[in-house]
Amino acid sequence: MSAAPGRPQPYGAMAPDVESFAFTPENLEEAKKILARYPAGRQASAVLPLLHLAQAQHGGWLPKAALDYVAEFLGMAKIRVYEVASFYDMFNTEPVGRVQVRVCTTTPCWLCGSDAVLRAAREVLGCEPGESSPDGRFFLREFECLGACANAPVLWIDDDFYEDLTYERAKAVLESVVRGERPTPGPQSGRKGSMPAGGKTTLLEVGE
Amino acid sequence: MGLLEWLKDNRLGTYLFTRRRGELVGEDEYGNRYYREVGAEDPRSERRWVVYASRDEIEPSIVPPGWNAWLHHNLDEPPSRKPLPTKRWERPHRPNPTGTPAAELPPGHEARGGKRAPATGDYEPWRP
Amino acid sequence: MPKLTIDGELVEVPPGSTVLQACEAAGREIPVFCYHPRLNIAGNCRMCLVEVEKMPKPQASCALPAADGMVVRTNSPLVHKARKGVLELLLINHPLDCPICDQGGECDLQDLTLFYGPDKSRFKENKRPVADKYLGPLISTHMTRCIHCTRCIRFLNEIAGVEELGAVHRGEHMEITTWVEAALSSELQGNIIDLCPVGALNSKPYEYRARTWELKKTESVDVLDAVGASIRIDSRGNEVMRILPRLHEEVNEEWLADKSRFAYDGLKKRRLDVPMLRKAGKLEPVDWKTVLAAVAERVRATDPNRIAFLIGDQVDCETMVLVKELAERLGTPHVECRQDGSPLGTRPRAQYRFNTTIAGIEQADVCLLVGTNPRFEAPLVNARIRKRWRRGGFTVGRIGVPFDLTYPVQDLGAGPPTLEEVAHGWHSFAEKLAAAERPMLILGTGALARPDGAAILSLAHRLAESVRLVREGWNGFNVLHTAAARVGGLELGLVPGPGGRDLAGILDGIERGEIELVFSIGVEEIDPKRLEKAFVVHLGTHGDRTAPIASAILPGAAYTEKNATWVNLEGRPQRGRLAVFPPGEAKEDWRILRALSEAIGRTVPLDTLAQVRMRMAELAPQLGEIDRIRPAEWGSFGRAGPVDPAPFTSPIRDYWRTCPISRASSVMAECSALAAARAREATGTHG
Amino acid sequence: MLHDRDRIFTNLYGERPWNLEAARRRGDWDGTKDLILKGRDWLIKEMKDSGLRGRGGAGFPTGLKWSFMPKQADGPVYLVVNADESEPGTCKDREIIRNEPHKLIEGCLLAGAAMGCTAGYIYIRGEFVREAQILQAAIDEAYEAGLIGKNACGSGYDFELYLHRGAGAYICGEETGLLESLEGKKGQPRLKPPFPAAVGLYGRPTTVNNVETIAVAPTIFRRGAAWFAGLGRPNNTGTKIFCISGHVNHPCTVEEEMGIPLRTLLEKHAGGVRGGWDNLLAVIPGGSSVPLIPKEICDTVRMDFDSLREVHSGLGTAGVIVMDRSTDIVKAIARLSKFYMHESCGQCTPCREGTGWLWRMMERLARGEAEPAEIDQLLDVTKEIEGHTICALGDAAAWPVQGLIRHFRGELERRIRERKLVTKRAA
Repeated sequence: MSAAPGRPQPYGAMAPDVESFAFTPENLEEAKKILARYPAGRQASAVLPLLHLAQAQHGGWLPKAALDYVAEFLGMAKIRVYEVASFYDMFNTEPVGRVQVRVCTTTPCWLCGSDAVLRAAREVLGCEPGESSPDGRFFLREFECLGACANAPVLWIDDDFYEDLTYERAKAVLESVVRGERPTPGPQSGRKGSMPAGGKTTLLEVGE
Repeated sequence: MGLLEWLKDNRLGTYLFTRRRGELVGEDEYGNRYYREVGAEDPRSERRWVVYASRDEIEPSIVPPGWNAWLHHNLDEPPSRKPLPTKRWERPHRPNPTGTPAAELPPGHEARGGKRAPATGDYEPWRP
Repeated sequence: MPKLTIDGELVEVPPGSTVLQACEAAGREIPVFCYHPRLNIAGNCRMCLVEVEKMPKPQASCALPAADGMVVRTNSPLVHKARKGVLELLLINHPLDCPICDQGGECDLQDLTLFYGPDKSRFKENKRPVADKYLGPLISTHMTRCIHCTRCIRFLNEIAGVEELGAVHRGEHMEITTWVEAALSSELQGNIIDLCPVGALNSKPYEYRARTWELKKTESVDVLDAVGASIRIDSRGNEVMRILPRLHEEVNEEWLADKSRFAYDGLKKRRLDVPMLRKAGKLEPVDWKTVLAAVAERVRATDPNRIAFLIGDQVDCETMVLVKELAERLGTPHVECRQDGSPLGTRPRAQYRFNTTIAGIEQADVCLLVGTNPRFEAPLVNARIRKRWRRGGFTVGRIGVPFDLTYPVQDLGAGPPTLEEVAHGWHSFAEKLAAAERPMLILGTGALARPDGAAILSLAHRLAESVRLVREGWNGFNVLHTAAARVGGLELGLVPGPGGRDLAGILDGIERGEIELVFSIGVEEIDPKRLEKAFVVHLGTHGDRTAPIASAILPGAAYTEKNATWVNLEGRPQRGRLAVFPPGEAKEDWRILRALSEAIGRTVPLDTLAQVRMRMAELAPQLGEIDRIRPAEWGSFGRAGPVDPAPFTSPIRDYWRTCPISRASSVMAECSALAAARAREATGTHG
Repeated sequence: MLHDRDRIFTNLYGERPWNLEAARRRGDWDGTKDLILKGRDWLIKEMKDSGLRGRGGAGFPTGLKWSFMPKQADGPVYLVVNADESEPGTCKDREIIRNEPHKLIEGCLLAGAAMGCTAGYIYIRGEFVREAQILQAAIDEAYEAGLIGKNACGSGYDFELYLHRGAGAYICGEETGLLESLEGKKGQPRLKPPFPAAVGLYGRPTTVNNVETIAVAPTIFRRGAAWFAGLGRPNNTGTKIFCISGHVNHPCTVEEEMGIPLRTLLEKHAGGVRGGWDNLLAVIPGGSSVPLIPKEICDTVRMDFDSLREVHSGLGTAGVIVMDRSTDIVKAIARLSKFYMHESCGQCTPCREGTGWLWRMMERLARGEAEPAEIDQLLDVTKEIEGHTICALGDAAAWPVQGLIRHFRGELERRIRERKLVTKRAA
C-alpha cells in the first residue's frame, strides 16, 4: 500500500492489519445463492447481503481486505464498496466487540425511558456508547429508531430485540447475556407482541 | 492630550463604557489593562477590550499573545488567571517594529548601508 | 421544440434540454456549483433553484427537463431567498480562509456569495473540520473547504474512467476520499483541480506560490504531446507559475493531460542558458559571437554532403523553415524530421495525419487501434474515444500489447500477423469495419518506428482500402503521433531530398565517418552514443541527452518562451505565444539559425518573424491558416514487404517522462516513481 | 368503531402461527387465481375504487400510482415493496411481516399481476433480522406451494419474489434511495423526474409501495372495493394500523378505521394518556416527520390524511407519539433533529448542512442557551431547508421544529429567560 507517512488513515492506526479475507465454503455457497436473486449484470445489488455475510464471518466488523474481496467478487470498483460500507450504519469498519448491544434512544424510546436502559448497559458492560467493553466481548452503541416503538424502550442484541424494558429488566437481560446466556427475546413485560398491556381491545371475536 | 483628541480616538466612549460596564480582568507587563463586559447577554459574545497604557501613539501589536488570544475569545480564562505554558525557546513578546527605527531590514538594505547580491535568476542552469 | 417563458421572455430550446440550458439560452445566469455541462447531472448543490409556475417548490433547474409551456422565473424573491439560504448553508461549515486559499480570486463560492449570499454569519456553533486526504504528488487537498459537489468524483468516473474517488460516510460527515491513502492513477487527474468550485482541490506544485490576480495570462498551445491542447500560461515576472487548459472544443474541450499541466517546473531546471563550445574535450561557456564563428568555420570546412540536420520533437515550424532554407543554401540533402525513424512520407498528406480529427472520433462507430496506447500517447484523444464509447454503439479493437485504456477493448492480437489477417479480410473484425458506417483506424507510431515500418504502413493502407476507411465525407485513417513537431515537419517537407539519407542512413553515416557534422535541432530521443562521433551542434533548451556529447551548444527557447507555430496531429496549425523570456542568453531558435547562416556567409534573407511566416506559407500554404485543417488528399503509400511478427509496442513506456522538459521536472519524476511502484504492485499481486 | 369482522389483520399480535396453513385458515390465498384472472384492468379499477391511499406516509392514491405503470413493456418490470420501516414512532410493518407475512406475499403477487410486473423485491430494513427470517421462510413456503414463481397459483402468470436486506439507513425508506440501495449503491435519493414508474430499478419501470399498502390489497380484492370504501370517510377510506407509543398507559399497535378521533383511539385502545387526558401535552400524530399538535387540537382532531392536514400536521405513517405534561418537549424534538442529522444521506446541501445546524441550535434551545432572536433564526433555517432538497428528508427534518415553534414558542422563550436569570445571578 502506497500510503504517505504521517497522514491519517481512514482505518485508524488501531485497526490490525488483516492480510487477507475469503468466504468460507458455506458462505461462498450462500453468496452464490444471493447473487442468483439479481438479474445478470446487476451483481452489484448483492453488495449489502454479501457485506452482511462477510461481517458475520469476520466477527462483527469488516476489515479492508473483506471489502476488497467483496469488490472483486462482484466486479465493482473498490471505492464503491468502501462508500457503501461506510454509508450504512450496520457495518463496522473498525474492530468491535463480537456481541453488539444497541440501545434505541430516538424520541419514542427516550420518552419511555431509554436513558435508564442506556445507564443499565453502561453499568453492566462497563463502557460508553461507541466503545467496546473492557474485555472486548461487547460493543455498545446508541442506535436510531429500531421500529418497535409500541414496545419501547428497545435493546437490540445481535439479532434479537428485547422490548418493554425498564432499568431493572435491561440489567437482568444484559447480565444474563454477559453470563453467556440468551434470554428470551421480545417484550420483557410478559405481554404478547404489541398487544395493549391491559388486555386486547380488538380481535376479540375472531376465532381460531 | 486634550479632550478633542480623546473624542477623535473615541477614548471618551471607551472610557465611559469601561466605567459603566467594564470589569477589570488583568494587566499585562506593559501596563495595558484588560476589561470584560459585565452581564453580557450571552457569555459567548461578551465584549472584551483593552485600554492601552500608552497615552499617545498606540501600536495594537503590543498586546502579548496570551492576552490577544483572550481578547479574541480563543481562551476562556485570561492569562493573568491561567498563564499560558511557555516554551524554552520562546522569546519575550515585542510589538511590531515596522515603521520605527527598530524595523527589521534585510541584509544588503540601503538603510543598512549594505550592497545587494546580484540577481541569481529564477532557474537552474545546466553545466556539464 | 419546447417553448418556455423565462422571466417573461419566450425561448425555444432543442428537445431534451434542461431548464437551466433554457435559462442560459434566454441570457439568464443561473448560479451553479455541482452542475457541469460535460458531466452527469447530480443536482445536489441546490444552487440553481428557480421558480416554475404550477410547481409548489422551487426546482433545481439543472435537472429539470424543459417542457413546453413552462413559465420560469429566475429573479423572483422566492428564488433569491432560496439561493441565499443555500449559500448560507454551504458557508456555515466552510472555513473563512479565503486570504490563504489558492482558489481565492477564482472561486465560484466567493463570487456567488458576493452576488447572492448573506452578508453576515448567524452560525454560532463550531465549524466542522475534515482531515485532508493524500491524492498523490499533483493534487493537494483542503477538505474542510469541500462543498460536496462531487464534480471530482464524476469526472474521474465518467471522463477519466478511473473509479478511485468516492464520497464515504453520510450526512454532514460525508467526505470525498480514496478511502485508503493512495495517489490517483489517472493521466487527467489535474482537471479536477479546475473543476473544484472551491479550494478543496488545489495544484500541489502551484500551492501557495502566487495569487491569481498577480499572474500574466498568455494563451498558447501545448507541445508535450502531439495533440496541441490549448493552454493558458500563467506567469509572474519571468517565471511560469502554472499552466491551465483553455477551451477548444475540437481539440481538448476543456481538459488537459497531467504532463502538459504539471511539467512546467522542468522549464526552470537544467536549462541551457549560455552558448558553449567544446574546448579540449570540455564544454565551456562562451559568448554568441564565438560560438557562431566556431560553428560557421566548421561548416565552411566540411563537405555539404557530410553535414546532416536532425529535427527533434518539440521544434516549431518557424525554426524548421530556417532549417530548410539553411540546408538548401548549404546544399545538404540530409535533412530528417522523423526522429523516431518512422517511414512516413510527405505525399499524400493523409498518410501521416489524424484525418478523422479528434472531434470526429465522436462520429465513429468502430475503431481499430494498431500498435498504440492512446492513454499514454495522447490522453486527450483517449478521453475522446472513451467519450464516444460512453454514448454506446461503439466497438474498439486492438492489435498490440493489452493495456487498460479505461474502456473495454477487443484484443485481436499483438503483432503484424493479426494486422495482415485484418488487412486481407481474413479476420472477422475486417467485416465489422467494412460494415460500419464510420469506421476508423488509429495507427500508432509504435507500429511504424520499426525496421519493417514501411511494410506495416503499406498493410495499413491495404486495410484502409479493403474496408473503405475513406468514404464520402469521412476519412477513417489516422496516425497517432507523439511528437508536436512531426506533422509540421512533414507538412514543410523536412525529409531527405534526392540523394539524402534518412535517419538510419545518417546514423550509419556517423558511424562510418561519412557524416561529420550534425545539427541537432532539439534532438533528444536518439541514443547519444550514435551521434558522438560527429561534431554535434546542438540547438536545445535542456541539458538532457544530447547536450553532454555536443561540441557546440546553442541555447534555444522552450515553448513558453517564443512566438511560434506548431501543427498538431490532425494537421491543425496553431500559434504558441511568448509568456516569459528565454533564460540567460538563450534566444529564439529561428533567430539563432538566421544568425548562424549569416556567420557562415549563406544568409537566409528572413529578418523578421513576419517574413519567416510568409516564407512558411509559401512552402506550405495550409500552415498559413491558423486553427484550420485543410483536408488531406488520399493516395497510395507505404512499401509492401515482409513483416517481423514481433508484437507492436507503444513508443511510450513512462508517460511522465518523455521529453527534455518532463525529464527535468521533479514533479514528473515523483509521478513516474509512483507509477512504477503501482505497476510493480500490480504484477506482484496478480502474477 | 371498527368491527372485528372488518379488520384485515386478524393475527396482528401473533397469537396464532404465521405459516401458510394458519394463514389459509385466516382466509389468505383464497381464490387468488381467480383474482389474477380477472385481469389488470379490473385489479387497477378495483384498487382505484377502494380509495386506498399509500400507507407509507405520503398518502398517494394507490390505484392511481399503479395505473402509471406502462401497459406494454418489453423486458422486466418491477414491484418493490418498501419494508424499510424506520420512521420513529412507526412499528406496523414489523407486525405485518412477522405475523401476517402471507398477506404481504399474496399482495405482492396481486399487485404484480395488476401492473404486469415480472419480479418483486421486498426491501426489509437490516435491523429486522428475525422478521426477515420469517418472511424468507414464508416466501419459501409460498414458492413450494406454487403460489408464486412460475405459473403462480396456476394462473399462468409468472412472478418471482425476492427478499433484500438493508443495512441501517433511514433514507433507504425514500423510494428512490431504496432503489439505489437495492442496486448496490449508497442510498442517496435520485432526482425526480424521471419517476420510478418510468425509470426505476435497473432503469426499468418500477412501482414502490409500502408493506401495509400491499398487504391490504388481497382483502380489498376479495371483499370488494365498495366494502373498503365504505369504511372511514370520503377520500380517507378503509382501515389503518395505528402505532401508539410514548406516554400512554398501554402502548400498542391496533387496526382501526380511518378518521377515528384521536382521543377515542388513545382512550379506547391505549388505556388513555398517562395521568388522564388533561395531563396530555402534545401528540406527534404520524411518525416523527410531521409537526406535533398540542392538546387543544388533540381534543377534537380525527386521524386521517385530510383532517390532520387541516391542523398543519399529517397522518404520515400513523405512528402516534404521545407526550404528557412531564415531557421536556424541546428535548424531545431536539432528539428528532439529531435523528435527522444522523440519517441525512449527505447528498444535497440544505439537508447535509442544515440538519446538523438545526440539531445544534435545538440542543442549545433545550438548555435555554440562546437569544430570543434565535427562535426566529431557527424558523428561518428550517425554511431554508424545507422544499429545497432532493428528497423529503429535508422537509421531514424541518417540520417537527416548525411545529414546535408554532405551538410552543412560549416554552422556548421561557427557557431563554430563565437561563438568563440564572447566569445573571451567577455573575
